[in-house]
Amino acid sequence: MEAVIQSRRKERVDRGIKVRTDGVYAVSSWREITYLVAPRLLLIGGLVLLPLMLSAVPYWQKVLSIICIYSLLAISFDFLAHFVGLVSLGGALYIGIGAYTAALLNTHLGLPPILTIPLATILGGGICTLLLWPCLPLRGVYFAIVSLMFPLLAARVIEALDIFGGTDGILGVVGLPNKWVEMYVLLGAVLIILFGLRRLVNEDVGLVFRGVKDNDQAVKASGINIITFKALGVFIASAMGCLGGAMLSHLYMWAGISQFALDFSIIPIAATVVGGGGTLAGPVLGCLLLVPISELLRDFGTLRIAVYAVILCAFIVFKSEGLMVYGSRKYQQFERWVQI
Amino acid sequence: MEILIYGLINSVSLALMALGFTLVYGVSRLPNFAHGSLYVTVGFVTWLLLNRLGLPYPVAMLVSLVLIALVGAATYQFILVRIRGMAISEIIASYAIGLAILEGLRWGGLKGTTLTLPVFAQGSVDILDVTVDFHRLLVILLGALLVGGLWMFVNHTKLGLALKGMAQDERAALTLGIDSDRMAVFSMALGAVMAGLAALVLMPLGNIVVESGYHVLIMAVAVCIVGGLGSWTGAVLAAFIIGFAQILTTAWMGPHFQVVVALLAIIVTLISRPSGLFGRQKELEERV
Amino acid sequence: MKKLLARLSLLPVLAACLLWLAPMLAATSAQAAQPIVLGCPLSTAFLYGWDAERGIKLAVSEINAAGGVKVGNEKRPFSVEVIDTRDLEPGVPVSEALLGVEKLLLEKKADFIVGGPVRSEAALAAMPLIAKAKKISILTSGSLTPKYGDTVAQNPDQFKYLFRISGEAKWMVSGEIIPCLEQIGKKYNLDKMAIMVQDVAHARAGGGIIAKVMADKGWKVLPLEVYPTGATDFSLGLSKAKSAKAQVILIWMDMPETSILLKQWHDMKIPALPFGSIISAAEQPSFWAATEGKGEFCLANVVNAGNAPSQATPWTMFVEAYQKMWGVEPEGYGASSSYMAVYTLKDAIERAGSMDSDKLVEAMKATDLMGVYGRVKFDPKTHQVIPSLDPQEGAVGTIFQWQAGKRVVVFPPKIATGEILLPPWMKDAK
Amino acid sequence: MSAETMLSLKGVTKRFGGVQALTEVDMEVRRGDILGIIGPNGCGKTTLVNCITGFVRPDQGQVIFQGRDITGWPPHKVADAGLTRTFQVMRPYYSLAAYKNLIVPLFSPRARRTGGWRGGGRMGDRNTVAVDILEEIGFERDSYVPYKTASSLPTGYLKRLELARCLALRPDLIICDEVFSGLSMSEMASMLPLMEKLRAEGVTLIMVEHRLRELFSLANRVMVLNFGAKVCEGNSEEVMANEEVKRAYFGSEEVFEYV
Repeated sequence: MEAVIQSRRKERVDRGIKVRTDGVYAVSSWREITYLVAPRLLLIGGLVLLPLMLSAVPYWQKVLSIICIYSLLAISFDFLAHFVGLVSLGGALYIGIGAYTAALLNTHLGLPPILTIPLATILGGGICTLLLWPCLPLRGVYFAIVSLMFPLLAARVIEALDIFGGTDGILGVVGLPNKWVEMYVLLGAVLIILFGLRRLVNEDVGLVFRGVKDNDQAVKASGINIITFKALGVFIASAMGCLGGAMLSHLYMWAGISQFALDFSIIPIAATVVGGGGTLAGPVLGCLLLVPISELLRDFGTLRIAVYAVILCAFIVFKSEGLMVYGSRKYQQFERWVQI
Repeated sequence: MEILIYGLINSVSLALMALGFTLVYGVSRLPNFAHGSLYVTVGFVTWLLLNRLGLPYPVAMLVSLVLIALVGAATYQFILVRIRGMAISEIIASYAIGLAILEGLRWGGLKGTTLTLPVFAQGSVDILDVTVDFHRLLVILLGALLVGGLWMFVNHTKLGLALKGMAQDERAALTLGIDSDRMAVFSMALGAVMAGLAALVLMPLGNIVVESGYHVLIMAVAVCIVGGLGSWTGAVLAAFIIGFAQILTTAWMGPHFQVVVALLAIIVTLISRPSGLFGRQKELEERV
Repeated sequence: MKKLLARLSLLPVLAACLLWLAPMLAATSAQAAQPIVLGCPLSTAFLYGWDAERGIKLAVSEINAAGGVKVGNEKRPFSVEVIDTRDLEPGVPVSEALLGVEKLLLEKKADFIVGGPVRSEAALAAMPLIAKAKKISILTSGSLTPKYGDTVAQNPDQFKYLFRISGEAKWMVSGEIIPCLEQIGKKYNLDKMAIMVQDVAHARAGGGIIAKVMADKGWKVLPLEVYPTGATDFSLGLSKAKSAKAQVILIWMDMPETSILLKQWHDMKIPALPFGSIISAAEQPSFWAATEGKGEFCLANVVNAGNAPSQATPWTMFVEAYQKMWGVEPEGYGASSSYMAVYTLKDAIERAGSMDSDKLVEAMKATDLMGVYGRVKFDPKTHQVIPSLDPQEGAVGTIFQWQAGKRVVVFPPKIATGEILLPPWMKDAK
Repeated sequence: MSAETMLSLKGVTKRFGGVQALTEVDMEVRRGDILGIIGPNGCGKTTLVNCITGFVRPDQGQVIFQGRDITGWPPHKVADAGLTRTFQVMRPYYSLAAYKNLIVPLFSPRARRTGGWRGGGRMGDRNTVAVDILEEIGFERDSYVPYKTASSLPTGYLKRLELARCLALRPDLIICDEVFSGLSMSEMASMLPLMEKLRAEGVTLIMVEHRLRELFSLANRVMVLNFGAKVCEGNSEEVMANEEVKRAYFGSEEVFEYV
């Protein structure tokens, strides 16, 4: 008996609690407060407690620091791509310049890490903005490809001119006192930047950024020079990347041209795509997933990158909107079949 | 004198590398970052067929080209078609596929420097006191043949015109009944075959190494940008410009600036004329 | 609602516990008599990586078969933990390699680090890490930079645990390459040389030193040709050398594209003898097949003997044992040095009678072991193996020439098994 | 050039490749004027607006605004000088709420200097100033309209939003590029008094329009463009009577006498 095909479709409806707590918050019951606060608390609590949970296995604490550095880069990529409209594939440029500035400040001027890291962040951000300044008027794919080329060029130039220790890099960078400092400085930076950016995006400045992304002609017509705002956006993003770079050079007491490597450009973008673009917290989740996976696969030897690439491809193709977006949708809505 | 000859060889090889990439981007606006890995795969598969199965050289070449066409079509059909339109995801997905293929080859036995393809013709000949081996002359010949063949195919066959129509304006082509997805699959397959042909012609000069995959990708991207994304004539011309520029820097400034030249070419072109020499994107966007 | 909230909030927690669980799995393998763990951070996808790995595994299998290492009174076997550091791959950050080293130290609880990160940049970067963990490390493959020994000499107490058993550039140039060049010069009265190096610090430095020294010895030396990593066209440099009538082409490149260079050299019939001071592509037995015989007459320097079949010392059954176990002759120069490193460790542990690092450092300093490529003794200041031309005195390097498909050792004279030949088209040109 | 001339164009020409968009256009606008610019489709009206506001650089000729030569200035400097424009194809920020759309212009250096339409932009919270401006051009304050996202607003409100964006900069001159097109009769009815109010406030207006009846009721001077050249200028009656204008608009029957 041929099944009768009832016409029905899946319908997505907002949860009751979401409607009550949406827009103008009418927060009246503890349940609603927990509903709103739970995901954020979970993220902060999870991140803060993670180092303690991992104290049993010190190696994974070092992996945690690398995760934080990658998430700094991922947030900066996501901020630039989703809120300022500039797709920059040049994460490695920020890491490289940040690492070199910190290492040079430390070895030549003998400044302690407490000074070199903030200095390298600001200085590195400035240098990256100056380097990318001529490419700001570019749009879309063109800016992406130029920014992909910059780190490769920087590495080749340092190698060809044999400056900053050439291919051997700079040795003798002072390390950080102990591993707890390393981790909590990085974790703190990630959290502060994450919620700072969330705030910034809704401030007036953030609206201008979103305006530049939505429709830069309209912003031009309202008397604002979009190049300066794009530069400001690039400065904020590259400063975050340089912070990551500076921390990396102090973590490993070394800075060299391989910090301009392609991996620093590709993995943050992959984390953003996996985690969910535009949500700022998504890329952090993406890094939390991708970097440990690549560490776990380390025992596979040469097959490691192949499997890693396949996982990445699967995420992009099947969950192209990203985990965070999928998660929040599931968190806020439920689906049911409806008879037509 | 040798600058002219080696410049020509270098330019033709760059054009060969870039043609496949331009074809795919021109037709379906899809930056195929897996181009380099297709190039290496063809070399490796041909080597396997030749040495393990003992097939004669031309048969091995043909089989590997057919195989790579299938691989190219399959990557589009099953993977890239689902994320058409999202620029970043396309780049990352195609790069991830390329990475998976390359590292898979490395795991599958393509290690070290032991593999190479036999040269088409042995020996060398002196032209005006510059010794050039036959195979390099063949490279120029085959390169010209390929570019000419592609031009003929695109301008004088029904399928080619459909591809060209898709390149100019996808929506208009759709209204005329050209199925864009089928065309894109075909263009990916053709692009893969182009990469394969480039591999078969250029590989015998050196050996089959995984790193050449990344090198080919960077060169292809460089040539396509300078020539204007999506325009074939632009890509060929840009290949010559970068080819000769590289040889000139090797002759005068010293070889280690060679790669720097290619990267600088990209950045300078993009800043001065973002659409490249023949590209059309920029003019359209500027008009308010 | 409650159920959903719980189930859903699992998502971010999943990532956290994934992290937490993983190490548990890795560290549960319990063993019988506590083995001594040798951590080997190597770039296993490259020649210098897998040949060192094979050398180490060969040595460990031999020692364990012979009952293991006598620590005090207890016999303990060796166990090998290899990590792929991918540090020879372009585009891979060195932090990847350092992460690998730390995985060995922290998770796999390695007692010794053998082989060391292969690229000189990564080896230097790993020094502070290994020193902080107070573990003895013997560098055996890949990096030749003299900076390694100098850094150990500069701050002996911090880096006292770091040793290197393979040769370093300074001696290789002054002690082996220059004398060999002079020998060729005298034999066939050649005095004009072109130099082609890879755009890497140790290659440029080595090339520069050789150019200066040979110029002082009356040779006419053409300016240095520096090629970027991955260059695939050398025709211009070769034709320049030909027009300048150079008789020897010194090649210092450790990238696979060197076989292209030799193919072009053969096709263009350049009347000059290719002398590979560092030419990793030509060290392998499979080089002959890769260049279809066009690589004949190319000289290649293998930092320590024993890699090419030679009668350097009575301990030559290494070549046969390697061939029996891996089915191919020893390839890169990392094979014999890694093999020796394991034996040196065994000897030091037995002499020190304990696993304590500081005692072991003293024992290592006093090592005097007759090895595969001559006598293994460490320089007390730089912890570098003491090189020499005579196998009885110290570690001997080897320069061999490809003749008719075979690698024939031609230098140093004490262990030479053949004469240096010139390519046929060079005789008439002279 | 009397002091109260707000804007004057001298011999402005622009060519896009083969297409001759504008040839030798001269124009003069006095303070407090409403100048209408009319012409058939594709006669270069929008190109003229683009040349004035710096979105496109004229090949020859000069654009002088309040005595300063602003030819070739970038659009944001032109807007900063007080010459604002609305877009023929509306360009709101679709993802932002209506009143948030005004935060961007209120953030510009000019708005900070002049304090926005009614002042208070400097010190006051920009959101209230934005809602005030919206209320003034017809968004009901207490309804939820100003708080809806721009993507969900009907065309009439979007057109007003464009106008509000210009007002936020306290402009001296506004160029309205086809503000009336696409509006229903009721929306038209509420827009006309708005324009009157602006003129009363001392803002000069240039209206590029197709709906001639409403334009003639507003504008005191009208200029006609055809194939990039200025056909004639004068008040609405003279323009209506002009033969050239009729031919340009309604076409003409060429009567051929057969000889």
